[in-house]
Amino acid sequence: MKKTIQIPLGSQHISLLEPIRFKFECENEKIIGVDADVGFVHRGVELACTRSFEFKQVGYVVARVCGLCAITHTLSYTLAAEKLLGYEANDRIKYLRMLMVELDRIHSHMLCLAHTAENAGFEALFMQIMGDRELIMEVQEAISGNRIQFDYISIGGVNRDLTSELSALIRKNLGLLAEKIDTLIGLFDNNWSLSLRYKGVGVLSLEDAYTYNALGPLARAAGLATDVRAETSDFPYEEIGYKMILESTGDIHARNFVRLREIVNSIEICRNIIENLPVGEIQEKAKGKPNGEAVIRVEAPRGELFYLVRGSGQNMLDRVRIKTPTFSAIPAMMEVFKGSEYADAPAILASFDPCMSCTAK
Amino acid sequence: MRKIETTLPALLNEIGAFYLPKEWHFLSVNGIDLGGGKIELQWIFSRYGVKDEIVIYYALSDYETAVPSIVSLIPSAIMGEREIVDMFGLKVDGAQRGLYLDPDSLPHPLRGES
Amino acid sequence: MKFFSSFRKRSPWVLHYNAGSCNGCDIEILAALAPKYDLERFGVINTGNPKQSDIFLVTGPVTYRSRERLVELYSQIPEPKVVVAVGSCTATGGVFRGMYNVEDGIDRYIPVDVYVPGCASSPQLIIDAVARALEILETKSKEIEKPFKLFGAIETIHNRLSRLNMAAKVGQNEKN
Amino acid sequence: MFSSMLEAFLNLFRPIRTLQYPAEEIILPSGYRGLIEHDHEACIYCDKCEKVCPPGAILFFQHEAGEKEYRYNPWLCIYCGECVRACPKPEEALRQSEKKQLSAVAADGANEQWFVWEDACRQSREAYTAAKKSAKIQSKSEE
Amino acid sequence: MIWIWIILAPILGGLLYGGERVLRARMQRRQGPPFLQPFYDMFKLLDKRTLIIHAPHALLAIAHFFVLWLSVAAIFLGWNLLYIIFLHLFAQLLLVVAGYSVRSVYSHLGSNRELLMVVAYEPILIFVSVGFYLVSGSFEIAEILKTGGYLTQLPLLFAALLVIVPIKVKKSPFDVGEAHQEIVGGVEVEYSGVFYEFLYMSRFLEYIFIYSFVYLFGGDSSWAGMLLVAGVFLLVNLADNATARVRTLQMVKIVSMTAMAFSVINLAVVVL
Repeated sequence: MKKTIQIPLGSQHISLLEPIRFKFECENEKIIGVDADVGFVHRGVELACTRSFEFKQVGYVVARVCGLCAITHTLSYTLAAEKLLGYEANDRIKYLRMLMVELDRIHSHMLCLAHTAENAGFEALFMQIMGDRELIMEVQEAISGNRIQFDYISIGGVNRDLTSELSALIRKNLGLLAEKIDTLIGLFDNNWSLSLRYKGVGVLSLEDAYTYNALGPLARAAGLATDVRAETSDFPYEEIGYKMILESTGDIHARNFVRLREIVNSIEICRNIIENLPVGEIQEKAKGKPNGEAVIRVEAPRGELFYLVRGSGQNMLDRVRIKTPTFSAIPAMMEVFKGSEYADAPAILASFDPCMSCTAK
Repeated sequence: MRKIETTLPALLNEIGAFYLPKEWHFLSVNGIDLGGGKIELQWIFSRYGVKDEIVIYYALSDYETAVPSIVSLIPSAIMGEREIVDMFGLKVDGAQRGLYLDPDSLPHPLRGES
Repeated sequence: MKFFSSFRKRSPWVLHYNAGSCNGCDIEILAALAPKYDLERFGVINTGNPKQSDIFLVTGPVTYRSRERLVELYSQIPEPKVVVAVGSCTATGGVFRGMYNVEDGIDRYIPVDVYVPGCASSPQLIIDAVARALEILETKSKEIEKPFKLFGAIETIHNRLSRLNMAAKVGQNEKN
Repeated sequence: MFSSMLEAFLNLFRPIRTLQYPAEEIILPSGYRGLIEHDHEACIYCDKCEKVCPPGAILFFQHEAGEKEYRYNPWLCIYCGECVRACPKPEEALRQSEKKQLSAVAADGANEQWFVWEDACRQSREAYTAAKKSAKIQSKSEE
Repeated sequence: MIWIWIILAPILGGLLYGGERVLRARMQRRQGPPFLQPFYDMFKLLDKRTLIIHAPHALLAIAHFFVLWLSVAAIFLGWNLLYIIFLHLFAQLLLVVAGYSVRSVYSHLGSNRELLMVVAYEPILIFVSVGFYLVSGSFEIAEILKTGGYLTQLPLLFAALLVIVPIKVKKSPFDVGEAHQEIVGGVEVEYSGVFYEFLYMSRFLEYIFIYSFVYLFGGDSSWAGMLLVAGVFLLVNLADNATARVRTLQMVKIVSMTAMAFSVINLAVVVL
């Protein structure tokens, strides 16, 4: 008789937002082997970016690669295109772009925390975090005019300016949010049942993090000091109070904590941006056609986002290569599942904050 | 950004000599169709904790030549290799088709002529 | 019976499937279940189980790989059921219209009752759409509704309906 | 655990956060990116919006007499506002309102009908250019 | 008179369930469903087209519901507590068999977990009835309700009962059998339409079943019983709103370490 059972998870499952299919080879409920199918969301964006859309439209198309980190996709593409056009944005544009990216990071991290709580069977915490998240959604809606797909950044600048009422709203909501995050940190740290579910579960060791090239919060929770915000000079992150957040244990708890503390850091960054916003134009003319090859890395909420854009002086680009954070995190993810309980699988999966629509493009 | 030219047969040795897990972060395998049956393959690395240091190994190939797999050195490269198998219809040892594409979708969408 | 059908709109249970969207609409559906919009006040439960659902919320323009699941899930939902296509890419293909691995909207495969605009649809629009879907649900009969494509023959076993082969695989059913 | 139990108990006496949406309207922030509105009078029919629209939600149908007809699919639109930025007369000919489009039902033909429109618009365009060309050739030969 | 109550039992449980859903929503600061939502769900499920996996599977759900109803009726009629507990056990086993009878992994996992849950709470229920016997001298509910002072003599046993109430009403931290986010409802996963309704309504009966054990601790004073039920109801919902779901084996461990120890100590004290 066969000793193992196969438990599927996905492609449609209540604990999944996106279609991904896992086949867990289990002994009783202990996972001993994993097989994943990540290609459900493949749409063919990379080809369309070079065939159907002109380089000015591509920014709006790549935003639809992923709804959660839409702004970082547009930003990376825009930066790459601007590099090819030989244009550098002024400080105000840079600051406004950074503000949007950090707000996006806050909302994405909060969603991940909520989802992890939901998948650990803690419905009330899910409701609490989702309720608090609306504060940040309000801000984003007020700034960009839409709750999810912001379409805020375009080649040559940003589409909307920050008025004084908006700054007041941001200040108010960030203040409220900062208190809520403090209580959340206490809750995640002290709740008895959460520590049963999170501590020591789904561990990614530092050694594995190096071997499998883990990135983003996943790597930082394991103690691997990598953050594109510290490794790129496209944005002046140091001067607005960016700190690298590191944990060492590499379990779900550590990942949650990296996210929580990054939210705190991002709130501080946003406040600094609002206080020190330079004056200047928000939209400048970037003329010409993209020519050459440019490489851009941006820290998306889930880790490093990589764009390689090549153009040959025409309206259509030659190649747009999108390498998304979850795409690189999948080998590490598969490794972590082995040896854990099936009951923990949804929570572990949510704690990676996988973004399949990013992965499969 | 530093670009280093290499050839497919020498690739494993060069990357093996270059790659240190604790120093270099492997980003991705990338392919660019140059037209005329030629394809440029890139292996992209970045250095941990150093600003703007990206190293790209690149090699020219055609559609038929088998591409060596670097999974033995960098296990996470499997994703990138499977992707170029799907998108360009190349042959890579140990990487199978089917990460994104189904049997009845386009055979190799990112090739120049398709 | 008339008496019972009036309760359909008071207890719509929801199944959510992502057929290749960008996540935007999915997190908005999640936000609609959260305290600020709270779909549960209409009796909505996110069941995650097609056999116990009434409303099929689909997001995404249907990629090649997810179409079989879409059809399978659709045919597993017992009638009466309504399909809500959330977001522009679900309704018409949106920005993905014409891409090679995408099928330009879910109504190529299954009958859609409500098309929700927006990229991404806001919770407000989703609530509107659910309210609209409930009106349609109330008037529906219990007739079997079929997907348009990837659909095997209706079979009966011991005079009962069998849904085993309803969503036949691509190879068996020629793609039209 | 006990602090969150206390919190849950206290929540019973706090006001709820739910918006009563269908009963009460939600106030959208100003500048909400809603429906694209077109003004027939002000438009100069330069086709710029049609060219920049990423999903192709704006089409112009070419009548034989020469005038064009604006067609717009709100269920295809991604509300990015690029058309308004491209418009030479923004706020007059084309503007982004703060209204939300209502959902469509099957009878509205949100998708099916648009395939027909797309074809029709392309054909009308081709027929028009062909007619123009032949007219030109004709006038040339007449000379 | 008592027969009317027995017939009304599912409705009573439904009201309890509806009230709980509203209460839980308020604890999460949202509006929540209408109070009568469970009945709307019931009527809607009657109106759905039914899909059957196979006849015994459907039949077992109905049998589960009616046996459960029988055990609740037995409580109302004041029968022997041990009969009631075993009738209830029988009802649970019918459900477990139903779970194993289909070819769905989630359903099998649900059955596994259901069995482990039975292992966790069944001894406690028996200990509780033994406790009642030691104090009142009888297993008959009618007799038990004639004496009082259970709470002073069996405080730890009451605490043990408190631990297992969340298991029975499927509330976190012990809602492993249902475990919506992991196994999509476990044994319920393959049911639909009318047959799912029987499972849905049996949840109402479980409420009546377990809360009547709580009520028994009130003894001869019905007011004390009512108060206890209300208090436990609130407490269970508070705990539901403050905990995540633990794993199945953790649940068994926790229950055997706390509830089992409590009841053994309490019984030992009473006997000595």
